Amino acid sequence: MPEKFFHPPKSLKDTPFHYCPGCSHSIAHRVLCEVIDELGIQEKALGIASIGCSCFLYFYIDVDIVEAPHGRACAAATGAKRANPDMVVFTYQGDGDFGAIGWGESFHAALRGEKITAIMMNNTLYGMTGGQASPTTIPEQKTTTTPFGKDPSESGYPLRAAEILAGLEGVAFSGRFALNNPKRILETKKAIKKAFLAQIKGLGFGFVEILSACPINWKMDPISALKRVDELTQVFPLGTFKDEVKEGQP
Amino acid sequence: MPEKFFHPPKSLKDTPFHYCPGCSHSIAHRVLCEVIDELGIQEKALGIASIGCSCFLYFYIDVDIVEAPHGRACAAATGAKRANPDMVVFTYQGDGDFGAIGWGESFHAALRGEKITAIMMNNTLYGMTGGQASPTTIPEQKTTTTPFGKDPSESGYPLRAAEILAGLEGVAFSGRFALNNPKRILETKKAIKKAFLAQIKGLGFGFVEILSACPINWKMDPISALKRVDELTQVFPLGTFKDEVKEGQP
Amino acid sequence: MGRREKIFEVKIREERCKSCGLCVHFCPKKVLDFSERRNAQGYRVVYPRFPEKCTSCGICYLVCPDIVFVKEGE
Amino acid sequence: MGRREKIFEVKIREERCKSCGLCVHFCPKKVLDFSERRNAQGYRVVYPRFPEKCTSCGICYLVCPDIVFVKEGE
Amino acid sequence: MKLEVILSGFGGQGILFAGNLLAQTGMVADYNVTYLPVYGPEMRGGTCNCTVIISDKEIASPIVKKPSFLIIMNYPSLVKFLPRLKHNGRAIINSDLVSSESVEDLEALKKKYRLYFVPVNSLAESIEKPFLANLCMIGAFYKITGLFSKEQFKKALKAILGEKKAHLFEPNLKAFELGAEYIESHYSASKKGKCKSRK
Amino acid sequence: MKLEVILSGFGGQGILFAGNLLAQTGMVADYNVTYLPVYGPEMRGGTCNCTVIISDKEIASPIVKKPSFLIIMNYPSLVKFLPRLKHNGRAIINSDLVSSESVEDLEALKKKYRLYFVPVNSLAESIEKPFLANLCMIGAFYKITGLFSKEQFKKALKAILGEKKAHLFEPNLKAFELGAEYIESHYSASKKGKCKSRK
Amino acid sequence: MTAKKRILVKGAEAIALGALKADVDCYFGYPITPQSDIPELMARELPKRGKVFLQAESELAAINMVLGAAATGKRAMTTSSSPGISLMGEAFSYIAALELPAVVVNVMRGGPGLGGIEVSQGDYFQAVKGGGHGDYHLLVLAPCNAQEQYEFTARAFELAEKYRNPVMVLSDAILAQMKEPLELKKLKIKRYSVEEWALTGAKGRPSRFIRSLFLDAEELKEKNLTLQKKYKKMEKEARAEFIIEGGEEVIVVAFGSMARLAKEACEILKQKGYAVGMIRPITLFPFPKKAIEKVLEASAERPPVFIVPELNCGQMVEDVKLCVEGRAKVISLPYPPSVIPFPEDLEKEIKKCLKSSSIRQRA
Amino acid sequence: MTAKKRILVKGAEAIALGALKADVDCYFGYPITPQSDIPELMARELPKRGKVFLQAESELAAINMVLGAAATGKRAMTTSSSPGISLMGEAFSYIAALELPAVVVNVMRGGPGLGGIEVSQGDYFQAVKGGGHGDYHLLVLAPCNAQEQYEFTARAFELAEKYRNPVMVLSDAILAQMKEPLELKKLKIKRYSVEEWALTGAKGRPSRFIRSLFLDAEELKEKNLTLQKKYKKMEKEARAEFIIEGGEEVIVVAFGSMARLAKEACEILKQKGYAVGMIRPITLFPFPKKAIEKVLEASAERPPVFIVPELNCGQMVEDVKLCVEGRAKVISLPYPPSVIPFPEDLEKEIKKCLKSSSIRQRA
Ligand SMILES: Cc1ncc(C[n+]2csc(CCOP(=O)(O)OP(=O)(O)O)c2C)c(N)n1
Ligand SMILES: Cc1ncc(C[n+]2csc(CCOP(=O)(O)OP(=O)(O)O)c2C)c(N)n1
Ligand code: SF4
Ligand code: SF4
Ligand code: SF4
Ligand code: SF4
Ligand code: SF4
Ligand code: SF4
Ligand SMILES: [Mg+2]
Ligand SMILES: [Mg+2]
Repeated sequence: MPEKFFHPPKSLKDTPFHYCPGCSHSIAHRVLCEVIDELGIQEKALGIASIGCSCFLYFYIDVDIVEAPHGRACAAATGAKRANPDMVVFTYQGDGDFGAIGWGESFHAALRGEKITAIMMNNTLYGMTGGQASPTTIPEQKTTTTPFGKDPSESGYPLRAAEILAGLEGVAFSGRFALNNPKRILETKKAIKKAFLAQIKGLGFGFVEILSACPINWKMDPISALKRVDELTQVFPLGTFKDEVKEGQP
Repeated sequence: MPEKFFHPPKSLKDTPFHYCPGCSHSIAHRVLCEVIDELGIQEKALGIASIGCSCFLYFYIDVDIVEAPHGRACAAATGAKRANPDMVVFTYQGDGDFGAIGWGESFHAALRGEKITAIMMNNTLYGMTGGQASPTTIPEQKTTTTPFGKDPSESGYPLRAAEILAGLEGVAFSGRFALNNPKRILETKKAIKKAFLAQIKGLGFGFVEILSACPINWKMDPISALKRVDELTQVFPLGTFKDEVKEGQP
Repeated sequence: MGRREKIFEVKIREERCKSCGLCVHFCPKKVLDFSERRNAQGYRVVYPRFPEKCTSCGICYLVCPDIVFVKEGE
Repeated sequence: MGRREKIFEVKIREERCKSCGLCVHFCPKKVLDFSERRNAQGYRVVYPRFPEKCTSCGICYLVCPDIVFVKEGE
Repeated sequence: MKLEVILSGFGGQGILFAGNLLAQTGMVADYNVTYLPVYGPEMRGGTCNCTVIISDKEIASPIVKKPSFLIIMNYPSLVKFLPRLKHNGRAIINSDLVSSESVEDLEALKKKYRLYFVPVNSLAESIEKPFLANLCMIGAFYKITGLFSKEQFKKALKAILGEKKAHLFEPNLKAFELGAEYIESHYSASKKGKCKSRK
Repeated sequence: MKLEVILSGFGGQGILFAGNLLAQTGMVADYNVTYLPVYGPEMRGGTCNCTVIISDKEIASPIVKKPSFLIIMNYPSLVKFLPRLKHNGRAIINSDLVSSESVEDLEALKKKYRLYFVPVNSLAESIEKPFLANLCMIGAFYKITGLFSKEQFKKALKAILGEKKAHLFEPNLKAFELGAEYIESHYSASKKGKCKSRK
Repeated sequence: MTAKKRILVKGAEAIALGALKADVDCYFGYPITPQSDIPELMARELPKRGKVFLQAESELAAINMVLGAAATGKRAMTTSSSPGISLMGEAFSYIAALELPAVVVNVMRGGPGLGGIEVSQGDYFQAVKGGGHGDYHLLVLAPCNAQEQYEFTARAFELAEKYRNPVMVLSDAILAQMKEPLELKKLKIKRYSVEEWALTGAKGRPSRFIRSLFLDAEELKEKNLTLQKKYKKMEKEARAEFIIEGGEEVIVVAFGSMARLAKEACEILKQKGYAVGMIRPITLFPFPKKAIEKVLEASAERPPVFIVPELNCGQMVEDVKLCVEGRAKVISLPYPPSVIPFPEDLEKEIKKCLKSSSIRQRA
Repeated sequence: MTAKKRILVKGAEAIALGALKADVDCYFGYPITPQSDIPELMARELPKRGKVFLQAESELAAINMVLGAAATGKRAMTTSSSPGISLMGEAFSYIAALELPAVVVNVMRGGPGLGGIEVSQGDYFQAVKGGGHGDYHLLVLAPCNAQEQYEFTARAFELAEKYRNPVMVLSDAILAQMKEPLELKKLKIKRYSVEEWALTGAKGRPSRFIRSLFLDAEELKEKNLTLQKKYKKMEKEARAEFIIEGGEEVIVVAFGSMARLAKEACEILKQKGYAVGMIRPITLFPFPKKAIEKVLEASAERPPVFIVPELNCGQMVEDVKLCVEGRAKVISLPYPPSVIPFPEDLEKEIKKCLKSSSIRQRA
């Protein structure tokens, strides 16, 4: 279908974003809302906001939203979806929220094949709290808690959530995408749509990991941050790792 | 080296086991102690007991042992090992402890490549609390909380811990073994040894998953339980999935 | 100037612009640039420096994190 | 009976036996069986029914969860 | 009326089942009842006991220091609980495992308590259901106390067995009757205490 | 002696740095000091203020309702904090962003307060360091209060810049001096209040 | 006694049956002794009714599943025992802050740490003062038999909806493992409309959100004031059983299992001629202050001694003291887990207290 | 004032420096505002000293890493803020039951739920009554400036070892984010021998184990009695700052940040002729009962009014009331998070209380 340029999605509120200049969160919000519009699910969607830079999700996205404690978005989504199989339930989480403190809940929701959609914004650190390392921090990356650069032999290699989840039977869609150029933005949108369709068609857990620029904590200007996203794909290859969603509309 | 039959390992206390007849826990204990003896690490070992049928680990194994809260053995082991790089730290956990409530801690210890050894006794359910389902419960298995048989489309497919952990860079040894015949007992012992060597040589996380018979909660006599372990290998294939430990003694 | 208006029909919601420069960077026709004007938040806002070059390709809309470029009605 | 004693030199620590039957099941020579005797815990303990057949292969030790079969000293 | 019963024996002797059944019967007979097992996390053997209270008033405490009735299935239980029995309390003792000779100071005890020695294992084995010794105990209890009617017992038994174990009803009843008959023929309890069963 | 200073302005105007530096200087001058930023989780712009207290006694509360000194970098800050200034309190106002004409009731205010209008942006731009307007403020503060000596300020500045930013020492000092000089030449404060700096 | 339709059930099962009676929509839980009978019964019954049973991977997950389901206006619950409840502190604070209705059952066992699986009342403080952070409260109900476990659990859903607040039913190992007759009474459990707030999809109305984050200090203060007002309002739910005739010299205050032991001890004391009464708090938060106040008012001249036996090291006694405010002697009678006193022992202890308290007592 | 070597640091940094001064062996933590400066400083400093800094995947993991390291006799600590602390309740209960020394810092922020990141004292109950299950206690220290945060954190290690018990330093967003001069005093922090119990490998001694599971009821009771005895012994650590000259009509009781605001309010009141004193509890558990007792004894005839301002909805006031036991009026002055009163406002409130309390006050 043709992209509706210059016409912000209906399900996106007109509130100015609180995000830093060049932050990928806001692009992801828009793209997510485009999918919500295209699937026509605004009236039966429930978003689970998580704790991280995107905790104000409800100020921007015009669907019902509840906040979950740090890391527990997938558990809350599980509860909501099980209680309301007809609703479309999604989480929007950071890499720290989804992959560090929340890994137990995220992974087990996927393992059980919960019919929910999870979006993980991977900026390789904890943005909201000021740039500490996260399990996705890459080797040698400097953060406030890896001041000498992350030493993988001390702190481990980065968590590759999309690949791991793709290996689980309960997962119907899993992939890693980015927003650092127009083409990738469009691909990300398609992926999010599939991750929703995985849920809507009752196939299983839908997961989209998005490499996300955090100029402020990377201490870069926004354009350099886009370039760093390219470099990140060395560690975090882009791609669809699992796709059980048949083409076509629900 | 030749097996010392009929001579229980030095590091095994002479206390009678509290386990049910035919339970694999006690064989695993013996084998573990044989490895401790062979590696000569009794005096620098620290065991982390977990919460499950094996919570009385310290009554049987003659090394220093501390009890960790349910699921947190790998975190406690991480703390102990980081504080004492010269000690040999291992956890002994059930599938519920390691893979359900503790998955976050277990996985992240492996991801960080903690130099510890973890043994997970997989009896596909919660033994101590009376036979409830665990993430390793296989499709159609009846437990007290899956009274109609586990429906994977509702409750997900079984967690394959050994394969998942094998995929992490921080893991130096990972495999799945069983104790339901003499040959496998010997293989399990070798695996445990490697998982310790992974630690001792500073290579990374050593993980051994052991398919473990629970006659009482499987509601079977011990011999039938052994046969069921064979069936389980359909879902949980045996094998070494990762081995970065060079042959030979430390 | 009819042509110019036709070509650059997009509204630039200056108050939302954060000077991140993504649109400037990605505009295939190099239509956009920073103006000297600052918005209430102190950011130098983007303006169509060469509006006539605009092909309405939509890329600026696509990449702008802050949804600055919109067409109204339609 | 000298031979028998020699062949089956292993001590059976009856008080630890739980009648699980693994040794009986795995003994390649079918040496072992349950006796009628019960231990303090009420389990029918294992005994060497055909001790002369024993090859000292060690499998009973290997599979017994409760470390019933031991040789002392040595 | 308030009867505090402690049932005690080895694991595997059906103590908890018997206690349950007793409580169920008491309830069917329209008493207030409590049943409190001593439970453990271990799924394994060992000793085992439970407390059943049957009363026509509200039951406050479900635990008792001095029970008025004991059902003793093995020797360790006798040692543990007999000293706690109330003055004039009654006890049924499994004479297959606790012969009256093995009881110290039997004569003195007989002055304080009413003791009933019933060979419940033998009785159960006589109908080739050795695991139903516990039901023989209940039968004896029935005869001794007359707290409930046989009909009430049957109703309770049926409820407890449920559909899945309905086929066990007859053997259970038979064992119950054996126990009752043993008391009838060996002790005169049934003649003293009238059956005070309630609907 | 107790001086409660609120510094306020846009994010990016170096308010927190200036507050920090003031506190550090106060400490070097052997006062008790507290520095309390108003912080947020957002890593982004917006208004910004902090409270610095300098006292020769123990400082209890680190927050003040009525400060005795204001450093005002923009108009919203003036509106927010001037009403809270203590009677006879002093304020340095960035006259580049807040012209004295734009202040309502200036004459009335002047009776209550001592106001110093300093074009700190222009001063800083005069040495091509527009981001050092905050240091001009500190220089003005120094001249007005005489709370510490220039040596003490230098020591504090050095400590705050650390090794990594040592190259910024000279420009910072220059800006400081410009601020001080502006007060010297436009206000007679320095003549009234003797320099009471401490070792 | 009239013949009623009664079934013999474990207290844990009574809890499950109470929840079913209240038409619980979803149960999320994780096994732990001595409460696993609850999830086990739920696993059998809920699917039959087309309702949700899900065993979570942990208590932390379970309580957050409850959060998610509750946000959609569904009746959701979880149950656990002491260590499992400790893992829920953060979520309790969130659920209370989000003002969601939820029902939680704690079948207390011996602590601290892994402790034991026998009876305890060691989590009183955690339940009423708050295991989580910040100023929030659970409404806490303390049943003392199977019937009450059934009824209070059902009622808990109503109260949770009424106040949009998590409600805890505080049971213990004895109450949950003991079997007693249960009358499956018809209960009128009111359903409060959730339409005003529940997140059911923004159909035919603007979208809404539920949050606990208020970076603006004023907003957070307002939030807290709103909550405090609600807790104040809850005070009218305070309830206690009152076994007092007037003129008592001793008032025993006890809840849950201990109340049953105490009741019997009081009976013995009465028979021995002591003027002893009893107050059994049924709500622990709000604490039934008025019950104690009533006694104090009626006996202003000669206030009784309050004796507070608990199956812990002395926790509820603080709330009793806070009510009494020095107007009468309050004596703590702590029974650390897990050795339970027999009523006779308790009776002796109470007498001992009376002597040592050197306050009035009958000859 | 004599010139001392002082550095200007955030309170959070003072905490980290205190821990370094005590030669902390390992730090495990997880970021959360407003305490992330602590792990950040530790990340820079510990590796240089050959000590352990590890960022855990969660607070739950962090506190259990502390448990593991502490079991080997090492000095281990974690720090967090309110919601993160709530996740540690179970482990606190375990560590206390296992009798391991450990240091935990809670930099309180506004709650409940996610709340806000500004100052609060809303976790008082959680800290002193117990966020976890069972009868256990943390020893809780309440510093009120950078110097104390430095010293108390260092001292916490000593106390933790002395009692083999977790010690909590209860800070808050103001104390941690404010900068003040800190004198890096030499501190004598005693190291208690851990040889008797630490799990360092069974070399030259029999192996040992540390557990909290006691299925035998008698054993569990014994364990609890041992712990209770220890908590009793801890009472001698009770400390308070005492700003009292005698004859006060009002005693303000406040801790932490609030104590600083209150101190200034008291100054104002004194200047206005009110006879007002102040008690600042320094240990919150054990609560400094004797300080209050002393005041009451000295003023038995005309007891003062106790006013308890807190940056929460009224928590510590309960402990004050439990000490006062009705012998004097106790007034709660709650300031729900996160709007802080200026000293002047507080002063007015205190005066208001005095009036409404209809107890004596000067003209
Ligand atoms: C229990 C708990 N621990 C820690 C925090 C503090 N915290 C808030 S957001 C966050 C991490 C956010 O990182 P991420 O999930 O990657 O999202 P981002 O901000 O990078 O988008 C943390 C640790 C919290 N609010 N609650
Ligand atoms: C926080 C907490 N939750 C639950 C429990 C109860 N519990 C004890 S052991 C156990 C599960 C044991 O299962 P597993 O780890 O598989 O070991 P197994 O007994 O099967 O060997 C549970 C749920 C507990 N002790 N603590
Ligand atoms: S801190 Fe990073 S992730 Fe957060 S809003 Fe700013 S740029 Fe985005
Ligand atoms: S319950 Fe199962 S795992 Fe536990 S001791 Fe018995 S057989 Fe072993
Ligand atoms: S529509 Fe295309 S050509 Fe026109 S300004 Fe935007 S990006 Fe440039
Ligand atoms: S991309 Fe948007 S926010 Fe960024 S400079 Fe362009 S218009 Fe402004
Ligand atoms: S040693 Fe071998 S042959 Fe002999 S009894 Fe044992 S298993 Fe049988
Ligand atoms: S294997 Fe061991 S425990 Fe089992 S029957 Fe044989 S001797 Fe007994
Ligand atoms: Mg992130
Ligand atoms: Mg298991």
